[in-house]
Amino acid sequence: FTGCGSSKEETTQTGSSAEQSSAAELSSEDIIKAAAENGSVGNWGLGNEYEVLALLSKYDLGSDYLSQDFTMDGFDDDSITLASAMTYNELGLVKNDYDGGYGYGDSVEYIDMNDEGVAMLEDNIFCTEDFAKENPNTVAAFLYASLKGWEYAVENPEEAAEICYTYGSSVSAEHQAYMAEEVAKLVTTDTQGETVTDIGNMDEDAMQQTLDIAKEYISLDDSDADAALQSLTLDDIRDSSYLEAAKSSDGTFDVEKSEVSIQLKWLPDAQFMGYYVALDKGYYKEVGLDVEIVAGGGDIAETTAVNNGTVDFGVTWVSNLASANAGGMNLVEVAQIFQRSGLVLVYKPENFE
Amino acid sequence: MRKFKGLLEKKWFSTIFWIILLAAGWEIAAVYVGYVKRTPENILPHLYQIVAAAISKDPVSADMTATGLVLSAAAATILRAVVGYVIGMIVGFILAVLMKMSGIIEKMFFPYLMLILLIPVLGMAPIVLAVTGDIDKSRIIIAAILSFYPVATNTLAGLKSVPKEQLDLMFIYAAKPIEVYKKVLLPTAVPYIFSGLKIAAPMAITASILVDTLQGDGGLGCILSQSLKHAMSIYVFWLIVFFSAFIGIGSTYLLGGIEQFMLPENRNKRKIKRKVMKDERRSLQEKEELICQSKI
Amino acid sequence: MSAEVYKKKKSLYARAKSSKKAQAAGTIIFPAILGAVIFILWQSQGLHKILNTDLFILPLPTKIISLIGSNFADIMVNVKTTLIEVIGGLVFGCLLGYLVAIAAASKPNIGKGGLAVLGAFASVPVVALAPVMNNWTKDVSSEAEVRSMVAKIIVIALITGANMCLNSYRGLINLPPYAEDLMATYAAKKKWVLLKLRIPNSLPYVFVALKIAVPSAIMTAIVSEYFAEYISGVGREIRENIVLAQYTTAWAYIMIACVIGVGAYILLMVLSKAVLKNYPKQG
Amino acid sequence: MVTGKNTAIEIKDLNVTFQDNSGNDVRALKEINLDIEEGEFVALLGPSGCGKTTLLRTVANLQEPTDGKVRVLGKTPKEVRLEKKFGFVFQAPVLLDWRTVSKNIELPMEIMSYEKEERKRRTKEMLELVGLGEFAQHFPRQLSGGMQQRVNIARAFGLRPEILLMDEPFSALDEFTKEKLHIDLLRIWEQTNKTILFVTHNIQEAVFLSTKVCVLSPHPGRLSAVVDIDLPKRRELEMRETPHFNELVTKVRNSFEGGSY
Amino acid sequence: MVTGKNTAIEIKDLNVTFQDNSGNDVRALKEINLDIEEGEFVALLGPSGCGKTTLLRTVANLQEPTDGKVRVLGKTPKEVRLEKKFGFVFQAPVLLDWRTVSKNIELPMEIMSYEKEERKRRTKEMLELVGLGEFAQHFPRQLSGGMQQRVNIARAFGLRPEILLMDEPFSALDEFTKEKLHIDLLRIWEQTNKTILFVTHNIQEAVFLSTKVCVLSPHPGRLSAVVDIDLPKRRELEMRETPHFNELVTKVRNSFEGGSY
Ligand SMILES: Nc1ncnc2c1ncn2[C@@H]1O[C@H](COP(=O)(O)OP(=O)(O)OP(=O)(O)O)[C@@H](O)[C@H]1O
Ligand SMILES: Nc1ncnc2c1ncn2[C@@H]1O[C@H](COP(=O)(O)OP(=O)(O)OP(=O)(O)O)[C@@H](O)[C@H]1O
Ligand SMILES: Cc1ncc(C[n+]2csc(CCO)c2C)c(N)n1
Ligand SMILES: [Mg+2]
Ligand SMILES: [Mg+2]
Repeated sequence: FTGCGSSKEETTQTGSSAEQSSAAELSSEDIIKAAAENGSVGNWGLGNEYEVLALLSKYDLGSDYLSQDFTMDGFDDDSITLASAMTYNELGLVKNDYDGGYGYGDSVEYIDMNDEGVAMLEDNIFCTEDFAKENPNTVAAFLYASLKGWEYAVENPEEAAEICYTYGSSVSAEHQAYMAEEVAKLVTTDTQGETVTDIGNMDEDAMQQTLDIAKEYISLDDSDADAALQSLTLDDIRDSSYLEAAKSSDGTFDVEKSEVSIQLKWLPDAQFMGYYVALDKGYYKEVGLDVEIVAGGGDIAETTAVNNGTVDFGVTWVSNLASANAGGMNLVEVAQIFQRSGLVLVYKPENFE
Repeated sequence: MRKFKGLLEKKWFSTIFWIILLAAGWEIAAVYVGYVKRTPENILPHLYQIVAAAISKDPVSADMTATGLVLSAAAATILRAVVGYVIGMIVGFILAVLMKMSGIIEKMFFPYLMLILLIPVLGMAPIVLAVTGDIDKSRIIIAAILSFYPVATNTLAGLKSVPKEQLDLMFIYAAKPIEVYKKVLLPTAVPYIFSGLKIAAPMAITASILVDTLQGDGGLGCILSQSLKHAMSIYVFWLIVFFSAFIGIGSTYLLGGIEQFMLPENRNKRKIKRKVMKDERRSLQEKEELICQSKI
Repeated sequence: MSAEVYKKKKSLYARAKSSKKAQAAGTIIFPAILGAVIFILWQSQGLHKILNTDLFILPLPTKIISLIGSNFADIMVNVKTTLIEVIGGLVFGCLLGYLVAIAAASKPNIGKGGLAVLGAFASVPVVALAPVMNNWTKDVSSEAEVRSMVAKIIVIALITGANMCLNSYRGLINLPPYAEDLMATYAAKKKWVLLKLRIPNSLPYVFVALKIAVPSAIMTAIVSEYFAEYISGVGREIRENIVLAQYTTAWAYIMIACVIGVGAYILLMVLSKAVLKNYPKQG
Repeated sequence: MVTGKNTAIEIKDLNVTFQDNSGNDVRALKEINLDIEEGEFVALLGPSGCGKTTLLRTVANLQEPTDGKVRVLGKTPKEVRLEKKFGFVFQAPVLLDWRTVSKNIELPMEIMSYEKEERKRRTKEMLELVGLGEFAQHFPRQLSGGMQQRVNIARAFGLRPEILLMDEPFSALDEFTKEKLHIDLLRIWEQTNKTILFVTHNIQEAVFLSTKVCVLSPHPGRLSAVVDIDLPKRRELEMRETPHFNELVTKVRNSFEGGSY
Repeated sequence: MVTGKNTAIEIKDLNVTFQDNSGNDVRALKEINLDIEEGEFVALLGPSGCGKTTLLRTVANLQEPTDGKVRVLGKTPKEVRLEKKFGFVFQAPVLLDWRTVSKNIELPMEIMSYEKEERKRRTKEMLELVGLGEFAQHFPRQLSGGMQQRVNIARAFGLRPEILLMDEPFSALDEFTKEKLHIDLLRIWEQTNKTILFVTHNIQEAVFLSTKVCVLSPHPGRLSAVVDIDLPKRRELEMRETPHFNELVTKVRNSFEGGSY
C-alpha cells in the first residue's frame, strides 16, 4: 500500500494548481536521474522506446524502463513517475478533463525529446520498394493528394478534427480538436523549432539523426539482422523521387493502380487527419485514386501489412522502418509527414521535490 | 409439472444467488477503490455507473451510444466466433474420431494439436493471412483453431470412456464401426462432448475478440482496445467485460439446454411421451367413434 | 510350446516389460516421425509452398535454431519468467478450480449456479482480464516485477481454474452405479465419500482437464505478457519481435513456447500414467 | 427395555411406488406388514421383480417409503444407518475399479476408522473365508463374476454389522462355494447373534438358512406368506436330506400364490 | 462333407494365460480339448473362477488363445463372428442405459438390418417370452436385477443365432421364471436345432438342459470330465424326478475333482 498514501493526498487537491513552482528549479537531468533510480520511467516499448533509451544513455543511466500500457493509469497512480506521452494524445489526456482525461491541467510538466537532442522522426508514408517501382505514378498521385490533405488540415485543424470525427473516429470530439492542433504543430515545426512549409519533406539531418539513434538502440537477437541494421544508409530506407514527382506535378496522373489502401499506425484519429481530409475533400478522387484507409493499432504491424501486400501504403515511424528493413523487408519511405518528435516524458513536479 | 417448475426456479436461484454475491463483493471493492484511487472508474467503477453508461444516450464515438457501439461491434465478433466455433467443433470432433480409430494417429498427432494451440495468434496470423489472403477469413480460422482442441480432447476422452463390456457386445454382433459409433460410442460420449463444447465456447469468443485486434477495423476487440487506450470512454471497456461474461453464462446455459435435449436417454423419453400421447388420442378417437356408431 | 512360455518366468517378465517399453517408445517414436516429416518439409521449403508464405515470415528451422543457440542466455531469462507464471497459474488455478468443483459437488443446488458464474469468468477475454488485473494488483508490491507476475498468475489461474472446475465436477458427480448407496449404508460422512469415492473417481477427469489446462495456461501466459508492466517473458518477446518485423527471433521464441508445451505434455503423460496406473485402461 | 426378544425390524403398512416414463405409477410394494425379532435370520423369497430389493433398500434407508412406517431397533432406518449398524450386500457387486480386492474389502473399515493392523487382519481373514487369498492384489476387472461377488460378501462380513441385509449374495456362485459360504454365514450368525435379512429366489437355500421365510408375490409386491422354519439353530448340510426339510420346502413352494407368477 | 453330425466347435490344446499386476502368469485355461457337434446343447460346469467365462469368450473371439486351436463350424472364431453367427448372453446384463428395454432388445436386429416390422414383432414376442411385456418402455435402471437379466436373454433369443453362447443366464432368476425359460430355451433349441454352449454352476440345470456336461476344475482350469446326458431330446419338467436323472446328477457331482474346489 505504499502508493496509496500519496495518491490519496492528491485526491484532495485535484483541480487546485496551487503549489507547483517548487519543482521548477529542478533540471530535466535531475528528474530523469531520480526517476531512473526509482525504476519508474515508463514507455510502451514495441519500437517506441529508442528516444527514451537514448535519453537515459545521455545521462549515463541504465536502460531499464517499465512497460506502460496505452493508458496513463500508471502515471495517475504514481507507479510510473516519468511517463511517455505523445504531445497530441496522452499529454492531452493527462491535462484535460474531458471524458477519458485525467484532468491534471497545468500541474504536470514534461521533458521534450526535441529539446534533449534525442528526437527521432515519426509518422511517414511508406510502401514496398517493389510496389513503388511498379506503380511510380500511383505513388506520386497518392503523395500529391495526401500532402494536399495535410496542407488543408494544418491550416484548418478544427475542420479537420470534425472530418476525422465523422469518419468513425474512436475519439471524443473535444480530444479530437486538441489532437488536431497539436498534430498540426508537429507537421509544421522541425526538431529545432523552425517552421516548415515544405510538408512531407525528408530532412537529411533529422533523418540521419533518427537512423543513428536507431542503429545504436535497436537491439536485435538475430545477428544477420543486426549486421544489416548497422550497414543501413538513408538510401536504403527512403526514396525522395516520388515526392519530387508529386511536387512538380500539375495534379494529373496516369495511375497504374487506382484502388489503393493505406494502413495507419494507430487508431483512426486526428493523428492521421491529412488522409481523412484528402478523402473527404475528394483529393484522392481528383488524382484518379480510390483510397481505403485501414485503421491501425492492431497486432499486425503496419510494416508487415504493407510487406505482405494486404495494404499498399502505410504510416510508420522511421525507426520501425529501419528495423523492418534490417529484418529483411524491402520498404521505402516516400514522404515524411511529422517533422519533429511528438514524444515527451511527463511528470508530476511534486513527485520530485 | 409443479415439481419441474420448482426445480427450474431453484436452478435460476443459485445462479442469481451467485451473481448477487459477486455484485455485492464488487460494490464493496468499488467503494474502497473510490476512496483510495484518483480515477476509480479506470480500476473498478460502481455497477450503477456501468449501468448508467449502458443506458446513456450520449454518443461515445461518432454518433453511436456506448451500448449501440458495443452491440454493433459484438455482431461482427460473435458471428465470427460462432462460425469459428462450429468449424472448430466439427474439426475437433472428426479428429477425435480419427484418434479413437487409430492409436498411431493419436500418438502421432495429439502432441502437435496441442502445439498448434501454443503458437500465439501473433505468430499464426501472418501465416494464416498469407494462406487465405483475407483478414476476415484469417480471423475465423484462428478462432476455429483456438476452439477445436477442447472439443477434440473431451470427445476423445468420452469415446474412450465406454465400458469394455458394451464394446464386447457390439464386437460379438460384428457391428460395423459406424454402427458402434452410432449406437454406443457417441451416446456415451455426449456428456463429454458437451463439456468440451462448454469449455470451447468462451474460448471461441475470447479468440474472436483477440483476433479482432489484428487490424483496427471493427469488432469488440477493437473497441475494447480503443477504450482501453482511452480513445473513448472507459465505460465502453467495462460494458464489454460484462457483455462477454454474459455471453459466457448464456452459452453455458444454452449448451446445457441443448445437452439435455440431445442426451440419448431424454430423446428416448420424448419418443415414449409422444407415443403415449398418440395412443391416448387414438383410443379417444376410437371411443368417440364407438359412441357415434352406437348412437347411430 | 506352452513349456517355452512357462519355462522362464524371468524371460516372460522381461518380455512384458519390453512390450511396455515398446509402447512407451511408440508414444515418442510416432510423434518423432511426424516431427521429422514436418522438419524436412519446412527445411526444404515445401511447407512454404503449402502455406503460400515466404522465408521472411517463416524462416528456416536451422536459422531459428542457430539463433536460439547464439542467444541462449537471454532466452533463458524469458523462459524463466514464463515458466514461473505458467506453473504458478496452473497450480493456483487447478487447485482453486478443483476446490470449487468439490464445493459445488457437495451442494449441487447452489453450486451449479456457481459453476455457470465461474464459467463467465473464463469468458471474459484475456485481453480484457489482463489489463484489469494489472490495475488491481498495483498495490501488491512496490516492485513492478513482483506485482506484474502476480497479475499474470491470477489471469492464468482464472482461465485454467474454470476449465478444471467444469471437468472435475463431472468426475465428482458421475459415480459408478450404487457406489453412493454403498457409502450410505456405511453412513460415511461427506468427508469420506469425498475422500474414498468422489476424488478417486474424478482423477481421470482431472487429467482430461489438465490436457486442456496446460496448453491454455501457456497460451494465456503469452497473451497476458503483452500487457504486463514488467517487460519479460517469451510472449512479450514474440510480440516485440513481430512488431519489429524480426520474424526469425519471434519464431525462435515461438519454438521455445512449443518446447515448453511439449515438455509439459510429456510431464503430464508421465504423471497421468503414474497416478492412473490402477485405473482401467481407457479405450 | 427387557433383554431377549426385541423387535429388530418392524414394518407397518409399507407402500413403495415408483414412476415410469409416462408418469404412471408402478407399485413395487403394497401394504407390507412384517416384524422381525433380534437375532432372527429371515429369508425373503419371491419371483423376479416382485420388490425384494426395494424392501431391503427401504429398511436400509436407501429408499424412502411412499407410505407406511419402518422401524429398525426401535428407531428410524436413518438413525440406524447413521449409527453404522447396517451391512448391505448389493445384488450386483459394487466394487471400486481403482482399488485392489483387499483395498475394496478394507474400504468400510477405513471409513469407520479401524486401526490399520485390525483392518489388515480382518481383510486377510475375510479373503480366506471367501477363498480369494491369492487374489488380494488383483483388481476387480481381473476377477470372474463369482469372484467379484465373493469380494462383495467379504466386504460386508468384515464389519460384523448389527443388521445384515443381503440381496441374493450367492446366486452367482457354484454349489460348492455356496455351501461353504452358507456354513460360514450360519457360523457367523450363531456366534454373533445378529439379525439377518436375506433375499434369495432359491427355496432350498431359504429354508436351509433361515428361521423364517417371507414370500412376496408380484405386481404389486405383497407379503403372501410367512413360514416359520423350525429346524434346530445349528444347521448342518446333512439336514437338507431329511424329510422335515423337504416338507418345509414343499410348504414354502405351495405358499406361492397360484404357484407361479 | 456329409450332412448330419458336423463338428460345430473344435477346441485343441487350448491354453489361456492372463497376467496379474506383478507380471506373473494366471493360468485361466490349461490344455482344453473338446469337440462339440452341430445341434448339441453343451453345459459347462465348474466352480467360480475356474475359467468358464474365459472359455466362452475364447470361442466367441472375445479373447485370444495364448496357445492352441479353436475352430467353429470349421472356421476361425473371427470368421464366424464376422458372419454374425454368434449369440452371446453375458454373465452380467450388458444393457445400454439410454435405451429402453425394447430398444435394447432391438439393438442387434438393427445392426443386422432387420426390417422394422420384423424387429417390432420379434421384440414383442421376446418380451412376452421373458414376461416383461409391460416393461417395454422402461429404462434398464428402472428394472430389478432379474428383470435386467431377462432383457439380456431376450436380446440373444431374438436373433436365432447359429451358435448360442450363454454365460450363467439364469442364475439371477427365481425358480419359476427359470423353469419357464428352461422350457422355452429347450423348445427353441428343438425347433431350430442350433448349437448351444451354456455355462452354469447348477448341476441340476446342467443335466436337465444339456446333451453333454463338461466339468471344469479350477486353478488352472482343466477339463476334468465330460458326461453324456442320455435323456430323450424332448425334455419335460417331470423328468427331474426320475431316478435316471438323479443318477446323472450324482455322476456329474462325483466327477468334480476331489468333490470341492
Ligand atoms: N483380465 C484378466 N486379468 C487377469 N486375470 C483374469 C482376467 N480375466 C479373468 N482372469 C482370471 O481367470 C480366471 C478365470 O476367470 P473366468 O471369468 O473365466 O471364471 P469363471 O469360471 O467364469 O468364474 P465365475 O463362475 O465366477 O464367473 C480367474 O481366476 C480370473 O481371476
Ligand atoms: N427406479 C425405479 N423406477 C421405476 N421402477 C422401479 C425402480 N426401481 C425398481 N422399480 C420397479 O420395482 C419393482 C421391484 O423391483 P425390485 O428391484 O425390488 O425387484 P426384486 O424383487 O429385487 O427382483 P429381482 O429378483 O429380479 O432382483 C420392479 O417392477 C421394478 O421395475
Ligand atoms: C503498438 C504500438 N504501441 C504504442 C505505440 C506508441 N504510440 C504511437 S502513436 C500513439 C498514440 C497516439 O496516437 C502511441 C501510444 C505505437 N506506435 N505502436
Ligand atoms: Mg433384486
Ligand atoms: Mg464367469
